[in-house]
Order: sequence, then C-alpha cells, then structure tokens
Amino acid sequence: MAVDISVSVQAEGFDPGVEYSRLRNENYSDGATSMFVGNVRDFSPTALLGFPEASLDETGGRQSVTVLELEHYPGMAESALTDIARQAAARWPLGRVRIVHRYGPLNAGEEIVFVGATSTHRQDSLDACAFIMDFLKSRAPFWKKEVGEPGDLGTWVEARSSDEKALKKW
Amino acid sequence: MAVDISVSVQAEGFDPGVEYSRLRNENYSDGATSMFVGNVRDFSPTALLGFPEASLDETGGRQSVTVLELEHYPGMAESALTDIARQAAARWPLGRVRIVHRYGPLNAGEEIVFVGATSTHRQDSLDACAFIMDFLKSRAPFWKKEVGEPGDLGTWVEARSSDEKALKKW
Amino acid sequence: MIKVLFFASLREQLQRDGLEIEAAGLTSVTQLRSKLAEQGATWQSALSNEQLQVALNQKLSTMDAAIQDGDEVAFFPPVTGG
Amino acid sequence: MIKVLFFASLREQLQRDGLEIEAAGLTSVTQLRSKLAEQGATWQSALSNEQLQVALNQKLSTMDAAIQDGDEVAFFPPVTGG
Repeated sequence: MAVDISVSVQAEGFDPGVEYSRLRNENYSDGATSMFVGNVRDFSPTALLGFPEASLDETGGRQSVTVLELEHYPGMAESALTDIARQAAARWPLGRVRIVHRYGPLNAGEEIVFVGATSTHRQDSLDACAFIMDFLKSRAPFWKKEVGEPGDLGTWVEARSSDEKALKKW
Repeated sequence: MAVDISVSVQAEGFDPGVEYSRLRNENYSDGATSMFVGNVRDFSPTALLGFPEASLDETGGRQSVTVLELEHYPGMAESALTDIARQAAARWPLGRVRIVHRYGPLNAGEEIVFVGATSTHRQDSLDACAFIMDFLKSRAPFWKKEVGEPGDLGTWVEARSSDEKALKKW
Repeated sequence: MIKVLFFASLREQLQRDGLEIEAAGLTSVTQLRSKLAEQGATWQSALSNEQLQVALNQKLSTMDAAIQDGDEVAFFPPVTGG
Repeated sequence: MIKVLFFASLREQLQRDGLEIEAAGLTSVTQLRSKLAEQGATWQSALSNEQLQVALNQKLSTMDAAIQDGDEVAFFPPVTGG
C-alpha cells in the first residue's frame, strides 16, 4: 500500500487540529498518530545553550525575539521535505505523512512546522516524527533570523552541532 | 519551574486540536510540542501480530471490530496516569504534560488516548510521549474488549509481551 | 474489613465486581488470595492465573505485600489500555 | 548559462539573491565558486566560508560535483529550519 505523503510550504498559518483531522479522515487502519509542532519562542534559543550572557539585554533580562523571519529556497524546500518523508516511509510502515513548514515573518508563539505520521504501531509513528524533524533541521533549505525590535537588522540563527549529531542515530 | 500536569479519564470524546491549544495557550517558552493519539482500528490487532488466521471471519475477511469497550479502575486510573506523567517530568525538562484516556464503548476510528508534552527541545518532548505511552500501556488500569456484533459477548484483548518489553528501554 | 475489587475478564469469570471481607487473619495479599480461592472451583481457577496483577490502595503492588484493615485490594489481568 | 542563487546570510553579504554566469569553462561547483570569488574581497570572503553548502538543481550536493550548461547552483549557510 502506497504511503500517503503530503507536504506544504506556505506563508499562511496552519491549524494542528485540522492537520490531525487530515491524518485521520477515513483512516481506520492506523491506530497510532504522532505529531510534532514547532513554535516560535519568545526569547533567543542561545539562552538555553549554556551561553545565557549572550542573550541578556542591557536590563539583564532575556533578549526577547518579537519576530522570527524564515527564509526558504522555493521549489527545493518542497522537494527536500517530500524526500525526507519518503525516506521515513521506507524505514517504517506508515499510513500517512504530513509536513507543513512556514516561511516569512512569524511572531512569538506562532507555529513554524508540523510533522505528523500515522502507523499501526505507536513507536513507528513516533520514530518517524523524530526522524523527519532531525533531517528537516539539517537538510531542508530554511533559514531563521531573529529580529528583536522593529528596524533591527536581525541575527541569523547559527546551525547547531547538536542538530547535525542528531542525524547519526538513524 | 513546576511542570504543569493535567490528566483526564473520561467517557466523552476529546478534540486533539483543543488539547493542542491547551498545551500552547500562553506558553511562549517551549518551542516543541509532541503529541500521540491512539484511535480504535476497524479490525482486530491480532491480525497484525502474525496470526492472521485468528482474525479471519467465515468469509475469509478480517474480523471487524465495530465497538471497543474500555473498562477502567476509577481513581487508580487517574492516579496511575498522573504518576507516569510525573516520572516523565522527572526525566526530561518538560513544560506541560497532558494525558486524556477514555473509557466506555468506543466506535472504530474514535480517539482512545491523547498524550502531549511540551519542552524546549524536540527530542525531549518526543521521548516523553513515547515513555508515557509505554508505561500507560503496561501500568495504567485499563482493559480493552473487542465486540464485533451487537449481542456478541466480546473478546478481551490479550496483553502483548512487546508492550512489557518496551519498558526495558527506559 | 478489606475491600476487594475485580476487573475485566476476572470480574466476568467471578461474575462480581467486588466484595468485602473480614481483615482478621489476613496479613498479606497472598493470604487474601488463598482465602478467596476457597470459595469454589471458579474462584480457585480464576485466582490461580499466574498473570494476575494486584493493586493495593490503588497502586500496583505484589502478592507478598502486607495488608491491613481498611485496605482496598484489586485483582485484575494484565492491563491493555492506550 | 548557469543560474546561481544565494540564500540567507550569504545573500545579505553579497547583497544579491543570484546571478547568471556563462557555463563555458566551468565544469565543477568548485570552479564556479572560484570564478565567483574573483569578483572582489566581499565575494572572496563570503564564498571561502568552510561551512558553505551547495545545492545542484535543488538537491544538496558537494563542491566537487560536475556542472553543465542549464544547471541551477545554490550556495547557502547551514540550514536552520524546523
């Protein structure tokens, strides 16, 4: 049975509840649905990487991120995500796979990415989500820039060696 | 920071989209949300365990399950799920944990269980969901009975050794 | 008194969801189990299942756990939720 | 012609999102990269970044990959989506 793979790269927001319904609609054979959603945080992730001083502002507070700008490579972004979904489907018996990734300016709290996978076995669907996120982080052409204040030129987010390392377990 | 743990054991259905919103509402610090949903399949899981003959009906088709009856131990069900969520929160830096488990008669396709966890790191939230589901399957007092036809006395689902084995990896 | 509960297939086999029993002389789950098994062949058979699990005061426990007056003891087959 | 694209910080450093260049004499990504670097100090510096990644016809590739007329080659820093 062919795996049902659906990928969207879009500026618009998405509703994880609607994405869940899409994974489940008329799907009576897969008992397991796993989902991952990535959201914009309201402070720089560098604060969590053991360099808190790098993200302290002049008042000693955490440097807040009001907008995250996501740049992407149109065309390649879609094909890279589809390719990652196909690799997951080749490793685990999945029913449906859905990936949504946004680009453009995103506010704190907004959804950036959705990954969902259905399967007959829970661990397969969970592993597929982890695998897709790991490869998406290091192989899909998206770039994040943190912008604190209006007019601020922003700071490109540095790639994390932990993300590249995460691929080694697969 | 105390982890926000919420557990519901209920007969009513639930909406994974609403559960997602509950995990995210005013939550700007956790960039990662992982969720698992278990649904009633329309055929006996024994068909998937290498014993297809056990679930073939007289026409040679898969034995369909029209209703799943879920029995639970009131009181202990809630405390067992809360205890499992606390164990997960002790192992990974989680922001919020939500578990919903239904009881009573459930039709094919309906949601049985929801597990969601937020964290600053994606793998922590995914691992927490996997951990909670593994312990829930083997330690929370719920029992499934498959009922094929109205009037059918039903068949209690046998515990799977693979579920007990899944605990060993934690 | 000890409150005893049965769930799932065990409840169906015994055709009851529970009972209360005098705590006198019962100091462990094993003693309680033996005492209940004396009630007939059905009880003997249902309670001799090696897979039988036990919860003491709503926490998973073991057959050698000590019990006392006022405790709630539940017997059931391996759980299959989720 | 070879279509060349730049993304993210590289696009900002070069102040352009791409260009087209004659394919004549360019048989590998490395050659293309060297040719582009000849355009000045900014290009030299931006393109010498060891972390630079390359996609050939919208697939991740390597610097020693062969290229030909009509190809699309994109240079960019390590990706940071998700």
